[in-house]
Amino acid sequence: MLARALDSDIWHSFRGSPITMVSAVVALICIAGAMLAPWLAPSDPFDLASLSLGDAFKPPRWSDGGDPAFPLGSDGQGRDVLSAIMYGGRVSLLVGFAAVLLSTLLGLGLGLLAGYVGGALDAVLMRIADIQLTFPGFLIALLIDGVVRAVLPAEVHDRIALLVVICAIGISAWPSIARTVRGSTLVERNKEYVLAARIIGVPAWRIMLSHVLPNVLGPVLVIATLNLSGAILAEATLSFLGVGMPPTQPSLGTLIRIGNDFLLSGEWWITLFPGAALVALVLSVNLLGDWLRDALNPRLR
Amino acid sequence: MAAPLLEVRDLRVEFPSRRGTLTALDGISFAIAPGEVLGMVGESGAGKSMTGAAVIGLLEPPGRIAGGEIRLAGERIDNLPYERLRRLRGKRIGAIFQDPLTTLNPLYSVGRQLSETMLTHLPISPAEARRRAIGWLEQVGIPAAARRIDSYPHEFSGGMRQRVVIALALCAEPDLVIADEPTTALDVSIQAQVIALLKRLAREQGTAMLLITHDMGVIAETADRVAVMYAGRIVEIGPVRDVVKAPRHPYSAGLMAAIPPLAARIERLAQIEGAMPRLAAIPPGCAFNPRCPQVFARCRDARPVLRPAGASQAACWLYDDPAGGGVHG
Amino acid sequence: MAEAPPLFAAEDLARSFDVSRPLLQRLLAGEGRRRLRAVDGVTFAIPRGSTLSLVGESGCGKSTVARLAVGLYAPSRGQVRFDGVALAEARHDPRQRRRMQMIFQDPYASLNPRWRVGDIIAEPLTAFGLLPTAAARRDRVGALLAQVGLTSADGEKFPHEFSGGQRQRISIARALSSNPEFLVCDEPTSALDVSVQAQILNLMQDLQRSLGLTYLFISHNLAVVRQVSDRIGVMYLGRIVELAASETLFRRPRHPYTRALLAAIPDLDMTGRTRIPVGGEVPSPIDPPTGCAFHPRCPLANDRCRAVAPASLPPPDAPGTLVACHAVEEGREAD
Amino acid sequence: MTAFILARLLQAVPVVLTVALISFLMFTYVGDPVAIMLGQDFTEQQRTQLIHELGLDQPILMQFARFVGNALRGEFGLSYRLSRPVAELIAERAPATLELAGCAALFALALGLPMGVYTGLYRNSWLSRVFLTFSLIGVSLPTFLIGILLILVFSVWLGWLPSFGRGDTVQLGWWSTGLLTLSGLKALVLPSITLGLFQLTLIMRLVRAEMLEVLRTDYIKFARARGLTDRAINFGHALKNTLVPVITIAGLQLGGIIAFAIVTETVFQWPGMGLLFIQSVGVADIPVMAAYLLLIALVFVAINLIVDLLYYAVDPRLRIGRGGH
Repeated sequence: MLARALDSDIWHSFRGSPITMVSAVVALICIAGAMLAPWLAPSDPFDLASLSLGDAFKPPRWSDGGDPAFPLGSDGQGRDVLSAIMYGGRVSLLVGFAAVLLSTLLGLGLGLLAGYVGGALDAVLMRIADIQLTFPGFLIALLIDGVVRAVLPAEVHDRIALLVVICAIGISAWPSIARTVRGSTLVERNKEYVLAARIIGVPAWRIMLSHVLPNVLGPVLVIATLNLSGAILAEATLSFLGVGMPPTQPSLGTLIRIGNDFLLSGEWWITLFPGAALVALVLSVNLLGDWLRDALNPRLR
Repeated sequence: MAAPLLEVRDLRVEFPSRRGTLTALDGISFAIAPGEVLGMVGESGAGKSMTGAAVIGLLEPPGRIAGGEIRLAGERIDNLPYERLRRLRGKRIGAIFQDPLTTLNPLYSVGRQLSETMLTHLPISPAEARRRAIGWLEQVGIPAAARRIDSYPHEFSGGMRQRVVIALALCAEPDLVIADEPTTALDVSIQAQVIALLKRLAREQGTAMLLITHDMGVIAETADRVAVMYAGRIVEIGPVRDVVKAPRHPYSAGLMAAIPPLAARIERLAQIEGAMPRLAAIPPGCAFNPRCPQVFARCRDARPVLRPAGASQAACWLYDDPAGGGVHG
Repeated sequence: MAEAPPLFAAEDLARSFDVSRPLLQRLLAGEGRRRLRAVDGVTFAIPRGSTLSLVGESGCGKSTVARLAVGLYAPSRGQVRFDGVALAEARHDPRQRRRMQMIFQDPYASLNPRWRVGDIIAEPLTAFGLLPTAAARRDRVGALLAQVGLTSADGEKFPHEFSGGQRQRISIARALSSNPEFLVCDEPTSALDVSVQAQILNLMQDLQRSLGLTYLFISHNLAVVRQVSDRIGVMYLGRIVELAASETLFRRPRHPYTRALLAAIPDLDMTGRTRIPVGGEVPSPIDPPTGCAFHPRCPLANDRCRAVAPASLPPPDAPGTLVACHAVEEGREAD
Repeated sequence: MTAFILARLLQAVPVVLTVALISFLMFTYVGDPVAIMLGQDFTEQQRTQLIHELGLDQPILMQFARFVGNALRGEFGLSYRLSRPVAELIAERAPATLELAGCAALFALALGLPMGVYTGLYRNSWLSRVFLTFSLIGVSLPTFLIGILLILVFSVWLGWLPSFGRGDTVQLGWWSTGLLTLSGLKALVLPSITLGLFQLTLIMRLVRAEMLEVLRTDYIKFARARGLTDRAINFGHALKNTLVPVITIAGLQLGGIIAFAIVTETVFQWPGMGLLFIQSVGVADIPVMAAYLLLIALVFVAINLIVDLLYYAVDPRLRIGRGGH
């Protein structure tokens, strides 16, 4: 099994692209750093007892006045920026993965149904998708977040902010996946192997699951990878605008927003390092997604 | 034979790939006299379309000519600089492609596409080009040509579009036309019309033609000589009557016998066992040896080259001895 | 002794498709619904163990008939009878459904690329619950593979590891796995090269003989049809214009379209011959000509042909043949 | 032609109506407008009267009809937060956003299109690789981070350009423009680049992908076989066919600029509609949100219509009813 995987075209294309390998390493470092934050981070930024205002605004350790205890400097409350980034990355990644999972499941399910069943169901679903696609996804997410904010009291909202953001981003991204899945489903359902299954009377749900689904998964995988970076960015944007993750549960976007207030006064590290982490993460995921798209679609190159 | 218009000698086309360099065409040699129609048949993947693409200098990268030479009226054209090769295309070598639905640009009227081709190659005014464009549409049998000249490709049926494509290939009056499966996408009755048209125009203009098709019937009716391709090589080349009626190479013989005849029902069609090898798995010796009913030791060891066999030439060890017998009958 | 019903019968079968533009555009352009009559009143029967072929050019409706025959489409008019039972009824019963299968044109689209060949061939077995144990199914798949000229080890492979001809063999093995009696073959060799086509045609004939299969064979290639058919129906624009025994049709074609079609085929024996092809093209089935659909291209057309659609009638001198042509009926055909 | 435009307009109706319905539902059911407007102390009578005035006692369909009617006249009620008519607020902020979006769109199109064509035609040149690397960074950098970086470099470190606001504006009737003063123009530079960069990279990648797709088609091969010049093939045949899909998606992307202006306006404290909207979301100021949403929908409908007309001009296949068969 392993030998076969190592001889596959995908693996060869991976080995042949140094940029892809580098981005895989960067992505792995980002993910591992975030996952293992409680064990790896120099300090716990949420442990209020350990914070001291005396440690506030320390620049990175290599510049004048740097403190080795704060490798990337500290923020206005004396929090270690590196630790905050690692913990913030956890939130960003969690939101990203969960939102992509949600939108992919929604898009796959609805796209399959629309494409295979057709008729009125297809018309209704695709009209909804069209209308939603009229607006940028991030605006939809903003709107959902705004409505939830209006319905729920602030303290309740802050408590479930993570869930709200995941749902908002997840729901905002389903139409593009559904459209792709529907398109592929329409192609597959008219292929002769599906007709052969229909002739022997295989029920529609089984044809959808065992015949159509495996054949439409390829492009979905690519879109999901590219959507992961999109979702991380969307969360960061929402949080930057102050409507995503609250400061009590900061993501990278929240950190950038907090740091942005000190930018003009010269404490650039508070906002720039979380920004750099975000870019490294998103860029590596994008590169992996691009590579995956080309590797799965040899026709393109 | 008079001085050939097109002469291809020992042409070799390679495709670099991850698993090594694949040889797609190997030792292709043939010639076409002025005004002659050379048919090129073979199964899909035999390399017949690639031969056409190589002659007109339009091999898809990363494919490249790795050896041999191509001469047009005595002048080498396989190593010409890009710009000189471009001037040759359309002007001296025309091309007709398989699918008339996709070969015309959907956004320009057929008149514009015709005029543009003529203005590129001929020293004429736009008004003259338009006049000639109408003339060409009439020539290829488009009714009400003067009115249809400003129509777009989607307003024509498949058969009519192929007529437009023929007009486009011939409008700069080339000496040679490469017709790559010109009727494969068409229905039988339309195919008959298009073949008749091609034959008439080629005769009237004195244009030579390389007719690439998998349909032996089309070749039989249209070509003067025919080359049979197998796995990137020419296995037999000769006058069309001889190749059809008395094929010399065992592959040609099998191919002719496998074609269901229209004239009578026969109990059982002759069949060649197996399938043509993929490029990466061409056997040593004669490429046909694993499927050949007359295979002997030498076929597996050494590769045969074209040698005289009756009125034709065949690449088969059966004809190594000039006095050797045939396979047919 | 009562005559057994034919295994398969199409009775005045018709199917049209709605090809109207969206409602809004239709209203604005002031046009009505547009219907494409793909099949328009087709009647034929196939006796057990024989092959009936339908030939015609693209758009004549032959593939639609194939899909109507196995119930992939519901007819707009008329019906299909399978072994005397209405198809709609027969399709509800797995024991009846098992008896019909289909072989398709495209060897690349007819096998699910993600499935192993063994699973593809066993799909009908599982769907009909024919063999309960996996071991029994594996044995059956192995036997089927051997029957179509492959080896049982091939069942472990994926479709992309096979050539076009081998895939068509796999397709046939799948169709045979539920022990059907009736096979609809929709252009089964038109995507194949000539030498492989001969292999598949021979295989299909061997199977017909050994298993007593009944074929509905769809093709655009008259030469292929001639080799496999007992009876042949020539279709033009949704109708059968001539239905005759194979030998009769080739020896003495009656309908002007059949003649034109036969004359248009380039043949190895006609080397160097020049001939006058039939003019014109097939009209759009959305807006078919009045009267006989072939009249705009027919050398024998007169006012009656332009006004009245001809009925399928046996010519006086050929009782086994049906021809839908006024000229034949009136004896105006020039031989 | 008229029928075509009419059909497209009619097709937009359901979109606008759906958005209107969402706005209306938000307006009516999210939060309690009555409670918000009445404040702390009120009598039951005041309450009933306000409910009646707002039409909240009428059947839901009537209410919706009234909402649409009001929306058509530009009336969206009062902002909860600022207690001023929403229409007035939006009219005040619209010029700032439109000028910003216009400049950003111009920047994105004027650079993105040629860069896409270049990378499509010369896909192995070093400049193409530079462009592609740049575009990848462009899609991976969040808009707000680009803004922050630009401010850090050009305002904080170099001090060349302002970091926030519109600079001096000139009033032309109700339209306040920053295009006529030097400080206004200087203030536009960073926000326009910030807003346009993402769209630029998207347009470039899109044009490149379409160009590669078109260059693979049979009609381009046939054009080569006819011996046409590279110029005629690349810019006559390939580019024109590339335009068809590019117009559609570029149109939608440019529409997205208006929405993405929210982020840019927040970074640069740009006094536009986006900033107004985000401030409203923070405190759930539903009337402003509803009005903004409808406005965006209308902008998209307008852009779609323009896209369709361009499409119609480029692609003869859409011009049905022309010529015979």
